[in-house]
Amino acid sequence: MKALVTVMPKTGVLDPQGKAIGHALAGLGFAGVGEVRAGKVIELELAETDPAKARAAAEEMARKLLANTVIESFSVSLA
Amino acid sequence: MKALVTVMPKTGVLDPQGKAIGHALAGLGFAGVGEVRAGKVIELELAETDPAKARAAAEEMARKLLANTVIESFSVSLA
Amino acid sequence: MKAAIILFPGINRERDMALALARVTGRKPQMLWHRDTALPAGLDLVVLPGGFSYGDYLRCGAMAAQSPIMQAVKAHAARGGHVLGVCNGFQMLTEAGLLPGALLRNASLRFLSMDCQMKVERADTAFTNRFQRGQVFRATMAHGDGNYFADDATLDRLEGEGLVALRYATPQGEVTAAANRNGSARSIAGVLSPNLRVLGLMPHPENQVDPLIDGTDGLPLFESLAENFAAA
Amino acid sequence: MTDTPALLDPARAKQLAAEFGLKPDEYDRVLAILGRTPSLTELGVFSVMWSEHCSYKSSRVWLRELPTKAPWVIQGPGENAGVIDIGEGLAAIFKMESHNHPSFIEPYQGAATGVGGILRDVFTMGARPIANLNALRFGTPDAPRMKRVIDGVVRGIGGYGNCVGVPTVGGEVNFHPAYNGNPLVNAMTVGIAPADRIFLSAAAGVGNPVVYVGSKTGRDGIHGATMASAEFSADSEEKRPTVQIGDPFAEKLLIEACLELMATDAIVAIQDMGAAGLTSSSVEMAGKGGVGIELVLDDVPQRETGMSAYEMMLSESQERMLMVLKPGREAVAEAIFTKWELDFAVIGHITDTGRITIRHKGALEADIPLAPLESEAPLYRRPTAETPKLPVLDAASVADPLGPEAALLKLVGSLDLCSRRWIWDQYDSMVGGQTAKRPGAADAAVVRIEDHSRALAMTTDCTPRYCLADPEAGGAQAVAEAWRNLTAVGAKPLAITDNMNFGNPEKPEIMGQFASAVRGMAAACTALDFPVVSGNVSLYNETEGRAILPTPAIGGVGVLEDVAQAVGLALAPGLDLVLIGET
Ligand SMILES: Nc1ncnc2c1ncn2[C@@H]1O[C@H](COP(=O)(O)OP(=O)(O)O)[C@@H](O)[C@H]1O
Repeated sequence: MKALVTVMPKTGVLDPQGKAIGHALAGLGFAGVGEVRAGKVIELELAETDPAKARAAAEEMARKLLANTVIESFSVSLA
Repeated sequence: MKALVTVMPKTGVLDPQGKAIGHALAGLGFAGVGEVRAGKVIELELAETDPAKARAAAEEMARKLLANTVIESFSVSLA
Repeated sequence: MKAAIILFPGINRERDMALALARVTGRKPQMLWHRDTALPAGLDLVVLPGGFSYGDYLRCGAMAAQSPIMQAVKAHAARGGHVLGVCNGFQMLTEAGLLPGALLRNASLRFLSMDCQMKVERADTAFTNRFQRGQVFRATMAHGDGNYFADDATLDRLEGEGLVALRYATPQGEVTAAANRNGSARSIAGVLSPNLRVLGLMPHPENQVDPLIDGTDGLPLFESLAENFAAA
Repeated sequence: MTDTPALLDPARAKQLAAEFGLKPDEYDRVLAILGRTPSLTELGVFSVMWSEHCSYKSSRVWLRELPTKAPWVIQGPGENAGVIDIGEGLAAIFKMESHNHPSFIEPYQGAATGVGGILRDVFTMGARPIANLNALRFGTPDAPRMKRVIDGVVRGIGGYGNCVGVPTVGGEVNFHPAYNGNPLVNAMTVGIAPADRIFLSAAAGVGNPVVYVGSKTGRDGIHGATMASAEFSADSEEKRPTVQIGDPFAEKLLIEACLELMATDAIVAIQDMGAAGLTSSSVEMAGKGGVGIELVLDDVPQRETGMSAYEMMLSESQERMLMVLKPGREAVAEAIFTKWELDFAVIGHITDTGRITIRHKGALEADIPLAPLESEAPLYRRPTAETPKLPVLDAASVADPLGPEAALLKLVGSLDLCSRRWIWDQYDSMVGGQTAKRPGAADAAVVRIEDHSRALAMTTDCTPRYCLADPEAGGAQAVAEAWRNLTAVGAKPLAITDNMNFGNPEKPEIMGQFASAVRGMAAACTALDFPVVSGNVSLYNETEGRAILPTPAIGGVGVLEDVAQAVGLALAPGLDLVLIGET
């Protein structure tokens, strides 16, 4: 089964990339764009078929490697 | 309303980052991890309140700036 | 001084670092492999060099920080051993939890390759005692992710405990926003562990150790280490 | 074992041949060589080997005029890169190569993979790369897409070079509307090897294993070599799926692994898989060695499922090499590549048949005699038209509307002369710890050789508007400028590499520019004892029928016996200024 780990900068952490994207969108003439945040998504193909176990495994991977919890928060979804 | 633009390498396009993450997860002892693909997610705070219009706007932003459609595909979801 | 440099896949300033260490000790440091699980006995200094370990994919230093040898490096640090992390090595130290904070993307979102000036905030450590406190020295910076970040409480603690080793400054020693090219919090270029034995910094003093190449501004850092471990 | 592959239907084959870029008479030669209709894989092999990019069919007759010899030349054109003796038992190995078309389609990846490709050409010969340079031509920044192209190309060059840890120490940039739809990205790598340990590509030893190393093969860049030989048109957008992605991390591992294996005596021959990947590397290695080669594609490391023989032979996936090993050395080699976390596979062996045979899933997919594939390759002496000479201007009759002060300001602020700092501030020019003169510091970059006091000086030069006005003088001037830039830092100029970027060679005026530029370069090289040891040709640089300026980019290399002699351009206070030469 597939797990999707989404990693976003924590609130309060500087997000230069998000800020730059916001600027660039305004420059392209897109109006009504407020805050922009840029994060990562990692798609994992897992052999595990039990959803609870797959989720637990993906969370473990996120804590150990995929996210740096000093600056990032993560969420896991299954597909 | 919030729009989430997820940008992934197109199928068939080499994803060096995903490849390296897959290696590292295996090195950490995580078993049963198949293909890993790494993408970006951009969270946009939009003034628009109509879901259809918000989606259309986010898609336009993705095509114009957020995704490099030569090598990446994108999807939009609203929250 | 018995020094060793750890080789991770993708690092690329290990030769520069070896040359700098050889210059002050007269012999090449040992090169260790990331898959090793133990350090040789009696090491004075472990160096995590610069480069792009694992291509800087995911986060700079994140995958290297999980290497088998990092357990041994942590144990070495816990025993009071000295560790120097430069650039990618600094990123590995934060990722491994040996130093606080994190290195974010440069504020300009561009790779920055240029000279910078650093002001020495502490001259009473094994890394810096050949400098004067407040002295400014020049070094190469070459990184895409050198924007030091920590939350305010952590930054206050670092400053309170005197663990900020180096700050970006003008050649005259003023700490200004313009001199802080990558956008680091409080212009921090280098951070120490509480026992002052682990140092991480973004710029590359190992590129300024030879008068024929680019001057010797960085040499005092290596001379400090050599002098500190002269007996060994 | 059947002895013919599955052949294409004759009508279909003819149509496909045209789609793959083979002219009707070229296709007739294919039929004559094979004595039958080709299989799909065979047609693919012929079309890439006979593309302009791989066969140099329009340029070869002219390139022969370039002087390529000197006592210090160890290897001239014809191998992956040129090799010169620089003293103290050392050789400098260098080459320049274009990645123009891919860089317009996807600027970051196009430029990045250009750097990756030229690095492989150099380390494949046994050298550790010590410096990268580049020569860039862009359109005017306000032209459509051009800002993105400029930004992407510069980032791509930096992104790849910085990551592999080879300092980018110099280059040049011009802007001109002629490049609006066809920018030029020429990348140069210089490496150092022991002069007696140069690795060549000629295969030998019947039965010897053919080994694939590096990254896996995907469907990237299929028909990239033929794309590089085609003009741009509005439907270039459709060719996008052929874009390749660079993985500089894999390249760094490949450099270290190859150099480690080269320190043993396991390698007979080695070649990188560049344009036309497995096809050109296997055909060239076997062809040069006068042997045959049999490939079994089942064992090719594959990134995607269900790849056909045709796709594997034409894939341009990056960061791959092909080697012929001595018998029994597979295990030694495999251990090294496994340590560096790279793929390793034995995918065939050397035969005595003089043919390339390709098998996949038990079926014969291609069986081509190698000698005629090379000897019958098309070679054109295309018609040339001389560039008309412009009238000589009388300096006294030229008005001076600005006055010297305003004119100076205008010059200093012009696109072609303004500071390039924003570019080199993104390139790591110091990694390696040997860069004595970095960008901006001198007329040529100077990099010392580790553990030696000697140093190399390097520069790239060309002034395309001179070449447009007078291709012969422009070609000579580019060589002379490279020579002067090397001399100016205190180096003895030794040799050059070149990158000939021109429009459609089927137009006589373009072929005329090419021939004249070569003539000028040859004259200057001869006069200066400054031979050409490697180079690259990029033709069909046109958009909707409009050609770029003729751009023969020159990469020059010289040696300094002691890096302490290197001279920069920073003026010290209190010195006199001396002007040499006639103004
Ligand atoms: N694309 C580039 N990459 C790296 N360095 C460059 C590039 N373009 C120009 N430079 C550097 O900028 C400086 C000035 O370039 P240029 O004006 O072309 O020099 P010159 O006219 O002296 O040959 C040189 O040191 C050159 O190496």
